[in-house]
Amino acid sequence: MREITYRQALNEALDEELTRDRAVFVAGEDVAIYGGAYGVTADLWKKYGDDRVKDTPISESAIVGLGIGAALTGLRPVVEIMYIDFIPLALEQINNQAAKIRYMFGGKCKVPLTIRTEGGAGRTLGAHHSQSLEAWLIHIPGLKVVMPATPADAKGLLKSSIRDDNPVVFIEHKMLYNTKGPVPEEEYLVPIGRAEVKKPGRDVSIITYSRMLLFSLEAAVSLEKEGISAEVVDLRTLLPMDVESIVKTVKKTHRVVIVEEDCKTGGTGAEIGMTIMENAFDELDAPIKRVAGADVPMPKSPVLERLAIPDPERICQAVKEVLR
Amino acid sequence: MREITYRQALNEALDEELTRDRAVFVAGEDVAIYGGAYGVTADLWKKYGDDRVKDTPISESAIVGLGIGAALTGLRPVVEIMYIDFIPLALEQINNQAAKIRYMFGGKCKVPLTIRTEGGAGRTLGAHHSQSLEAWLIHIPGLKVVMPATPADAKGLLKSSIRDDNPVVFIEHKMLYNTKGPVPEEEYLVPIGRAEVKKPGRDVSIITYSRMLLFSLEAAVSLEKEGISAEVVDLRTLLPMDVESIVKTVKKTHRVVIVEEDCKTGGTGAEIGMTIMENAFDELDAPIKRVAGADVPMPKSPVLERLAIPDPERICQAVKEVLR
Amino acid sequence: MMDKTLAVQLLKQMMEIRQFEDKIMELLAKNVAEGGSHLYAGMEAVAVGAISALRTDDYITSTHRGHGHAIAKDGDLKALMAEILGRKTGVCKGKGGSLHLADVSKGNLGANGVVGGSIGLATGAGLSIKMKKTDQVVLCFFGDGATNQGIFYESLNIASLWQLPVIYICENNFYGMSVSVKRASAVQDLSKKALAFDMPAETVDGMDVLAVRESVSRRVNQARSGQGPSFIVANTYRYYGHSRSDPRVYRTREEEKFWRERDPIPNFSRKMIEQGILSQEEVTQLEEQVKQAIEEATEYAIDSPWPEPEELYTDLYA
Amino acid sequence: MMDKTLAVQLLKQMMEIRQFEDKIMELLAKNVAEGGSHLYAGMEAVAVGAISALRTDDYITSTHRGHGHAIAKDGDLKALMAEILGRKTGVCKGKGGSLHLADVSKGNLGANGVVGGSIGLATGAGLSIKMKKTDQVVLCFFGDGATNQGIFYESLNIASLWQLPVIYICENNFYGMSVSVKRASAVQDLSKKALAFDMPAETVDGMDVLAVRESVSRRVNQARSGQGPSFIVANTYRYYGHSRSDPRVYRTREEEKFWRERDPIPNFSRKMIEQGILSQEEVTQLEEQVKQAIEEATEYAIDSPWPEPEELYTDLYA
Ligand SMILES: Cc1ncc(C[n+]2csc(CCOP(=O)(O)OP(=O)(O)O)c2C)c(N)n1
Ligand SMILES: Cc1ncc(C[n+]2csc(CCOP(=O)(O)OP(=O)(O)O)c2C)c(N)n1
Ligand SMILES: [Mg+2]
Ligand SMILES: [Mg+2]
Repeated sequence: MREITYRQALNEALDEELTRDRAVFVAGEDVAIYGGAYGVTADLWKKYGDDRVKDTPISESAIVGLGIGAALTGLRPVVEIMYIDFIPLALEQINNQAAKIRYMFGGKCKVPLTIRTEGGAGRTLGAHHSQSLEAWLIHIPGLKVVMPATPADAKGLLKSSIRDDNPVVFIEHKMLYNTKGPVPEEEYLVPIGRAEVKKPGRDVSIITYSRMLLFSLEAAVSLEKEGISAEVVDLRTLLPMDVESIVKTVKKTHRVVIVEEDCKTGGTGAEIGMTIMENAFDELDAPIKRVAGADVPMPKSPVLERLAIPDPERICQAVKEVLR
Repeated sequence: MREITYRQALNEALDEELTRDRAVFVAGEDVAIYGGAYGVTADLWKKYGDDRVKDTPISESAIVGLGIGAALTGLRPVVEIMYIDFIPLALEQINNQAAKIRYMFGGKCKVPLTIRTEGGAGRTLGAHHSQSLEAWLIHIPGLKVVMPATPADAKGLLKSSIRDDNPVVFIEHKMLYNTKGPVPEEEYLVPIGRAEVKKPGRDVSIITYSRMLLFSLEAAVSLEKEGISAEVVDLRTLLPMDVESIVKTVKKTHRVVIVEEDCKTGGTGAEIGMTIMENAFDELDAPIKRVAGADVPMPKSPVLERLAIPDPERICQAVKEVLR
Repeated sequence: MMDKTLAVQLLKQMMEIRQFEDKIMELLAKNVAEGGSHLYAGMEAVAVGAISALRTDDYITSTHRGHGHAIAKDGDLKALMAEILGRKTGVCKGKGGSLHLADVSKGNLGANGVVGGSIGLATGAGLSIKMKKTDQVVLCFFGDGATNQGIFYESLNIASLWQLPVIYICENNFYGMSVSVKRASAVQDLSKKALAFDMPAETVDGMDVLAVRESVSRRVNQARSGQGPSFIVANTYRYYGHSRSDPRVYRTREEEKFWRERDPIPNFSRKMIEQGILSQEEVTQLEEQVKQAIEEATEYAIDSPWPEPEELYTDLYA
Repeated sequence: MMDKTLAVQLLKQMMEIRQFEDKIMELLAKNVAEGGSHLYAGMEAVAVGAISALRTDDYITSTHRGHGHAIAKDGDLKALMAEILGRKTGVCKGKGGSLHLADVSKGNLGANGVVGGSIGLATGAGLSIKMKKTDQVVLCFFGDGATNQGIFYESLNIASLWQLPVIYICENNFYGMSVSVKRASAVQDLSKKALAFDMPAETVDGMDVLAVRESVSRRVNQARSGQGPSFIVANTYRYYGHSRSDPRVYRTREEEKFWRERDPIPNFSRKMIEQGILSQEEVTQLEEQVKQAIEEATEYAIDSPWPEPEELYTDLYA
């Protein structure tokens, strides 16, 4: 199969959906002429014009508001918030409006809105451009939250998100844009809400998502050399969470390490862990471990930034600890 | 000891701190002439004037921004966000600025800001006036998050929050304002970061905070009649969490029910649960149970609203399940 | 001369709103209605005049004070009353309540518990219209207090920049809860806020239903014909306190009296009678008719069942 | 006639900023500096002219493009360079980086990674001054793009309402990243945005350090003497792309040339030489001196140690 980057895969998804459905449009800061801060919307403006690929002012709150209003009246907007760090500017609209409108209005309308954004550390951009804030979003009933790690998942899930009749926050990772992977030429979708075992194993389950999948797979390779067989589960969607897949892997290995990039306290890993607690406690042979981001704002210095997020070595350590 | 309401206790705390320290001031929507939507700032404007008790425009983002700027330059602002549902409007300022500035600036400044707000369901106000969003806030390193349940704790913790050199989000509960309890006449403080056992017990630990403390105590009384001795732990501060007290109660009872009003998925209970998992797994004789808010926007209808949050009966049920 | 059907329609809707609100006040006092309700009494001429300038396929967005807008946008009194009481038969199945009255099928994109919360949505609906090239328009209602919210400015900028068919109507009742415009806004003439976006703006007497209708009609025509958005400030007054417990210490009884004298309903009735368009009898009849309708709606609502427990979890995802 | 000390100070600071930014560009190309940096080259006259109108105890708030402001507000070149390289000796101990240069002790309340993120803080500092009755002022810098953010409007309203001593300076370089003011703002004359708040406003040539200084001085005096806030738009240009990888497709080479010809540094030097205030030799010497200082700062930064691993967890809580 051909290999393309995560960036290209996302770009193809947008391109295909713009072509397929006239109700789809893209709007956000620098998405048109510039092609997106990380190049995801490159060339779409040339192809579809100002009408369907719209540069907006720097007005995050109104950008999401626009998207909701357009979605409520028949379109399928794909709006971009350049960094997840700026999602709080739009969170009132996401939390109070996008996610709640359908329920509050008695199910008599829908909000088919996709909010693309990008998060994570790794480029030493400091505390305002390196956050992982997905934990806030999974705490908002009415939303779906998608966080793909591979080019193939990125494409298939973005297409599913755009076609979904609910508001979806689609979170990319800045360190994944240049990663490559096999992506089918033919049209396909990846369903929202399904985890995938990215590497089967027997001794321990590493449950993770987004960029931390790559570190987890690296760790699994090292562990294999030491005779430890780790199963690596990529959640792909955080809300709704794929409880079935989580329970399945726990029943298989009985030991769990959760790997997440966000700050540990109140992070996504807590919910994953409690999901196991509630659904498979008796299957656990050891306490679950979280390998998570440090509970600090992301420091600029590259030496501190590296320490602030998980790495394969710390994942290996945690695995060994749960195997003890 | 005299008994006063939670509202009065808060009012006294503000009054005393305004008198004690000229650097303290209060600002927010309707806090002056009106005395606060729930009456917490009643009469302070008359006593201290426009200069120290300030009505603001409806500009949540700028209100918090103002507070940060004033705190950074030597004052001790106490700003009010009328409902926690509007906290997202100010979350960029809270998350990116208030909580991170000190760290980003290498520790060379401080932000002694108190943000008072109010949350929770119970008045059938619908989805925009009934939320519990504390889980977002505990995921912000650099903040402290305080959520008192009794009048005495409310007063002592608000005074501590105002004197704290860090940004504190102080979350009141709309259903507690009229509740009464003993409050010392003399000056006292309640330290931030310390849980309190509000009722000792042997068989099971109910870990909770804010209004759910009242329901948990009610449940504990019923359970007592059935011969079940529940220990009820009131966290009081959610960030930093009092791990020691949590571990202590788990070591005592070996069974835990967490009671929280916020939506279950990604809620505060997940972090409490994982804290136990990581610090006292081997002490657990049964899986931890969460009794939490339903994963839906708060419905208006009183019959649905009651179902959407925990009640004493469901707490009793959960306790019996963990004791099985 | 004025069309009689129109006169009846305007007067009837204003009466409906007034009596609806008075009824809610009564139900609140009896604890039949629970929770809060921000009442529209006194401001009827704004919703009725403005929405009368619309086609049925046009959109509105509403506010925390949304009963009036909902009624004027062809709302069913029974379904609205039932919604406010949290009943299964409510327009939102009892899930929304007073703060979230909405009926997207009728072009009411919803009341909003967040001050300023619907201004972005309105702008998005405008974009939708522009992209679909229909000639609908959007009326976006909000209060004077909301003009201090960031999203208000962000939205007006975009609407003006993209020339979207949205009419922004500020219902200036001179207070945001207890805080007067004087204490909340650097400009007292709120129409000046549109200067920041080169958006046409005007101020209208919000107690005069025909004046509102005329002003909005003109702006609607402009928007429909591609001339972009506009900003209208309608000066008006709310008769009740902000909420039930509000002792209204922030305003004087004289000021209230001043505005009571400009009550949009008797004033419009009088005018219609003077002009010979309606007779006193017809007015009295209309009032009776409305009273009847409100009573029926109230009974309907009170007799309606509560939502089933299972409904807690329905209607969340499409 | 112009004071020579002042001329030297202004020219020297502008040179420092320019050379500092050129050096960062070089270090980025060599991957000695990691991450992004938004460079201030081209815009020197704004920071230098504006901040020269301040006392040392006055405050500024800065932006994502904050090197220039930090240098002009008495920043130490070594500590700033070290910060940008993420070293322990940096002004924020390597924790802030380019986007968060700050030195509260010198009145620099910090650069900000969030567009518009510091406008509220500046307003709060203004409130602080007013409450403490000192006669300090606050200069709040932000870009043209930031004037589309909600908090910009919310803050200006409050500042005008409460008459706070804050001067809001919009550095209008005609683009927010790739989006031109034409494509982002409904008004092209950004000073019009102050009309919404009855705030005095003016536009100044942001390539002319003396013009900026004069305009800001006047506004600072007003603010100091209790006459409240003002809004200044300084028209300027950034010479580099928004970030290193930016191919600048959104603007023409002709446009860039036009602005290069108005380069604030040679223009000011020329003027000073023409007026006999400085000699060509002195200018050349100054340039050399600055070059030396930048080299020293760079060396210092590169030779500086990284933060210790333990520092990850320090400085979080007071
Ligand atoms: C964002 C937000 N802040 C505060 C409130 C609380 N609140 C409800 S109505 C109101 C006053 C609104 O004033 P205005 O916009 O003038 O509308 P009016 O009530 O006068 O019709 C306030 C402060 C809210 N609902 N939303
Ligand atoms: C809230 C927010 N949105 C988007 C960005 C990404 N971003 C960084 S700089 C920039 C352009 C800012 O334009 P302007 O305010 O004109 O300042 P300039 O860069 O031109 O100096 C953008 C969009 C950001 N940092 N913050
Ligand atoms: Mg009002
Ligand atoms: Mg710019």
